Amino acid sequence: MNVALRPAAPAFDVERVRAEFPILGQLVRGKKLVFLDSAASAQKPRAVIDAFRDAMETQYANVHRGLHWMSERTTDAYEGTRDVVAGLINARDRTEIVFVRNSTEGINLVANSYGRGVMQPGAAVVISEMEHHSNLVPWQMLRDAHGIELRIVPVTDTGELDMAAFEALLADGRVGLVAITHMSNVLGTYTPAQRIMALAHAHGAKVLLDGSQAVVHRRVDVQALGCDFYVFTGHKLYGPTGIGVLWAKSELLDRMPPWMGGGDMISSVTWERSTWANVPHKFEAGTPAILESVALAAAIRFVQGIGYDAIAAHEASLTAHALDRLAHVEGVRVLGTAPDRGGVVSFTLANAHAHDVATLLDREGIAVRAGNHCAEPLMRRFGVDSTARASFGVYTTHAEIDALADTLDRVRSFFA
Amino acid sequence: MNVALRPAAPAFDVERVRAEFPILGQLVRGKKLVFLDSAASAQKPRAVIDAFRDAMETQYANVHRGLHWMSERTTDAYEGTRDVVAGLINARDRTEIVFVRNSTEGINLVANSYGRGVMQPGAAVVISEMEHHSNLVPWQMLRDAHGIELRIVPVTDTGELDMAAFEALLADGRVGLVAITHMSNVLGTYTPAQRIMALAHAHGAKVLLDGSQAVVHRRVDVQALGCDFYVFTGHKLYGPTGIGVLWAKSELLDRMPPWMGGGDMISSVTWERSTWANVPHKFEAGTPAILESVALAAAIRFVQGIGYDAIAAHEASLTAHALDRLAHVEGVRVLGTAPDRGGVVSFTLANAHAHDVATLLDREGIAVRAGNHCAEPLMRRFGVDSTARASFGVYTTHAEIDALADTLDRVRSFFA
Amino acid sequence: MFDDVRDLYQEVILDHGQRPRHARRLACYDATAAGDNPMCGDRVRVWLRYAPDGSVAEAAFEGRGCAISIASADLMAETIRGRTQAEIRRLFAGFRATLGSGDPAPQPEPADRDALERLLPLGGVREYPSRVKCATLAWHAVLAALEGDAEETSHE
Amino acid sequence: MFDDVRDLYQEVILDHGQRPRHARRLACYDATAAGDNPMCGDRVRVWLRYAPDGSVAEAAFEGRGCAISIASADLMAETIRGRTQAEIRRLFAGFRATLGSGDPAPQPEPADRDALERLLPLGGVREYPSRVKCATLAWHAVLAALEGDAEETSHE
Ligand SMILES: Cc1ncc(COP(=O)(O)O)c(C=O)c1O
Ligand SMILES: Cc1ncc(COP(=O)(O)O)c(C=O)c1O
Repeated sequence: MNVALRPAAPAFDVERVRAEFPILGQLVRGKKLVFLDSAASAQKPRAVIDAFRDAMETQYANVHRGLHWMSERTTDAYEGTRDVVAGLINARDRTEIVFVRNSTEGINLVANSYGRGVMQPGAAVVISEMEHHSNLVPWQMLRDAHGIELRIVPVTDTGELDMAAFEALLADGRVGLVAITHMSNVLGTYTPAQRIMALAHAHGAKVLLDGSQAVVHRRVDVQALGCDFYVFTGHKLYGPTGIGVLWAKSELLDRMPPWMGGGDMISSVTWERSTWANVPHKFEAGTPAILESVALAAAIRFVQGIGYDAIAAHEASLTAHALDRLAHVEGVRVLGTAPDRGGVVSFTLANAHAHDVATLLDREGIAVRAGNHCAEPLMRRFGVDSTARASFGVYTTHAEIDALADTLDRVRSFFA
Repeated sequence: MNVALRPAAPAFDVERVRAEFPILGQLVRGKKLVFLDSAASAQKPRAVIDAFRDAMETQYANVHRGLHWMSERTTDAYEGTRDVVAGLINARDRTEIVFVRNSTEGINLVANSYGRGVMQPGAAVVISEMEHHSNLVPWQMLRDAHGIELRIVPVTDTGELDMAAFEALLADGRVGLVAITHMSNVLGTYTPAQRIMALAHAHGAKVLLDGSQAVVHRRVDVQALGCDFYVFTGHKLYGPTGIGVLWAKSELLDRMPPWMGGGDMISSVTWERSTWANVPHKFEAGTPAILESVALAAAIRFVQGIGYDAIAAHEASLTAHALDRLAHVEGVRVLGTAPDRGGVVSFTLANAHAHDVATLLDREGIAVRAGNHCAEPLMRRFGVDSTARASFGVYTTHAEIDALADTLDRVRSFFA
Repeated sequence: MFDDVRDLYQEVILDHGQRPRHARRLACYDATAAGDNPMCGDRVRVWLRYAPDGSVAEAAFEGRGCAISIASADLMAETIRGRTQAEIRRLFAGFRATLGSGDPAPQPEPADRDALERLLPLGGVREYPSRVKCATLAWHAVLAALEGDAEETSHE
Repeated sequence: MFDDVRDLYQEVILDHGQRPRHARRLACYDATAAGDNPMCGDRVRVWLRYAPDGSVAEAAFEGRGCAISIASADLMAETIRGRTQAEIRRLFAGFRATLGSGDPAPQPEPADRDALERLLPLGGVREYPSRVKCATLAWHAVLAALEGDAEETSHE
């Protein structure tokens, strides 16, 4: 292999990145915080903290409503975030970006508006065995309320989608929508988006990708992916809570009825009948998450400033290191061995319950999550009640992973 | 009148209050900002700005999920806000507090969950002619989707509810729910909550009060009011965007099915059937507005620190002053003359459209809102297309109202 | 006071805003359409009568709205007279450029220079993004009418 | 390392967590109920057999969960034996006080002192609000069983 042909590795200095996150200097129980729970929610860089403050100190009013300076400027900022998001995921048009509270709401919006408003009873929705409850329960509710059939793609022992089974589920042509995670929050597996799209579209089904995890770790291009809906959530992308994104193709958004009613989503209101504003405002009832939109733009710019190439390379290296170190801790079993994976590793430890593991790690300042990770069916699939999960962000270091592995070894002896 | 019998006026120093709001020092178009658009959204005190920063810098993780220190502390803070809100409105139980995005979502939740899940087709919902679109469109959508009849209480020339008509609308006993604003965002009118409750309950109807405006200006006690549902929104109460509150009596929340599905709102998930978490978590799907809950608690403590007695007295004085000053500006017509009103004044100016008025005021740094204020039917009722609206907050001064009146006088000559 | 507001409310706008020349229904018309700006409640309806060559022989409007939207509707009715559909589109593109919205200004066609000059006073709304909609509402309605679009047109 | 964790994972907890004495189904029982902690996936089911005087003659449980929830269930089964429903409620109130949840501790009844002493090692969860639920799960299930409540009990 010719080294000269490799593109220069982007300059990535984890210590410089860490310096942007004030919280990482905190002590927890007297120990340095080792935050390995970013997949649940990521910490916030200075840019996001400042964006909140600056908005509240210098430029704030309600949007879309005032004709005064503060309102005009705040509206510019709020609407400007649509352009920033459209740039992030390469949407064709800024009006395809709908702001929601989080991924969960984005999926509920699709289930209620597209599901009840466009899909006919008798049609089927395909999800997978590795879905987060947020991409599962809304479809169960749609099934029960609207007579939709729910079909489940099984997961293989390696923690990947069973693509043959997937194809079989599509065969009768009754599937209207496939709603699948783009990256599993438990296994770390990236699903094969291109093949999903090809098969689903060949059988006349639309595809929703749950990008809650995926967009954190790799560049997402909705046009290249070819999907029909994409959702993600701000707080996992180093951004604020209270805001998430639903992207969908214009022609779908246009056909979808509004879901919530209220201010800002109407065109005109009479007692007999109201008419709706254009997309995307049709789906944004009431005062939106104004401050959060400003902070989300700051988070996205922060991520773009580092660059997805650098992020993906850093996290691939962390994940490889983690898998290697954990493989050498006696009694540790890692769930899933998919080769295409992001910075999330779930594991069990023999003789110790995941909660006890998490509590002992916490005593050393190491934050991991333990439980079913809002993925009960997947837990059942792998025959476990719960796992511990370490997940990595731009600020995670190899030394932190060493601390995890070393401490796990001692946890093992504690419960031996 | 014996002065000694008057209770001592609470110490209220508007300049000290203003010092808490950094944005009020901003210049707009080279002029000092005169922010008279608080009813659309209020500015944020230092305490709220700091709450956001402190959370992100020292104590942040996802809630309800981790067993680690950051998550435990963040969960304490998030859940602690429920107690703060329960204290604010005197809820009987903290679990009666449901966090939503804003008032609009709170009302949509009731319309979808109580409306579709508990009310039977053929039942009626009563709203009034002075509702904000957010307390109107969701009921229209319920009407169209679920066969509910919608009945409208007319508004009198003084801008009050026509209580005789209200009683007549209840007479046939088919009304399941009355959804009425507690204070009009256009007229400033406080509706007679006690009488509404007595009549509605006598006819077997539940009552939802839209407290979006009311809770900003006066102490609210849901038990004393006797209502069944109460909603309000954080950003008007000097708090963050992205969070609002639905309060409802426990026995109602218990009977209501969940609306959105996802993480955190389930008890267990199997393919066949999921079961729901207890109230209030049943209604809080996905990662909630964590940072916003912390900031909302700070906003509420700020308001309580000033005290509702002082706030109500200050705003009553401002409103009286505004009505007096505007009465002396030629061509100004104020909408509504209800004696019981909060700090909101809507008006038209002869020969000048409200938008032009707002633009000219803005040139002098004075921010008012112009338009239909998300209340088209009410505009029609008063025979206008739009009005200008000045609205007051804890930081509003008498001098600012003078500036408004003086400038309006010049606007009049400009368009004469 | 308000002196610096004259850039926005120039005499011609105050004049046409308060005394529009073309604010009426046409009894005989070939096309009509309405425009609606839900955010601020402005509404306008335009009527068009065509000449045998397809150009606009007469244009008129009825509307409610601010001085800027009424003045803009009035100046629109005045400037589109005698122009074909393609010419009106081109003129609107030039006008939007004046407002700082739409694509940046190309060199105006000689035939449009006078008309754009006439519309220039509306350029003051540049600074007020939400008022730009007031200035373009009638134009959107005209485009809808030209296309024979029966539906209400929406704001931009 | 982990020395300071001994306040939470005392020997008795590790011991009962790993080798519970009462982890089995009762073949003959008068009451049973399950408890479920959705946030962490812990589950427990308890079985009770009553004595003729209505006190608990025997208690047993099956569950999955962490060391703390298993140890707590086991100690619960041990300490409620021989007690009436009212006595068990009182004991649970005392136990919750130990955990820093529920109402503040009243002076314990002399009859409860030994049992509360036995449960004291679980007091270390005080510091871990989410682990308090692990320690109380089996107790909630027992209360449900005593009430003949067929439904699953929920976490606190
Ligand atoms: C009376 C009233 N109800 C409801 C709302 C809607 O509040 P939000 O936009 O925060 O949902 C408002 C404010 O916009 C209001 O004034
Ligand atoms: C794959 C996946 N989908 C959906 C969600 C839900 O995100 P949120 O809780 O922000 O709605 C999460 C995270 O919790 C996730 O990891």
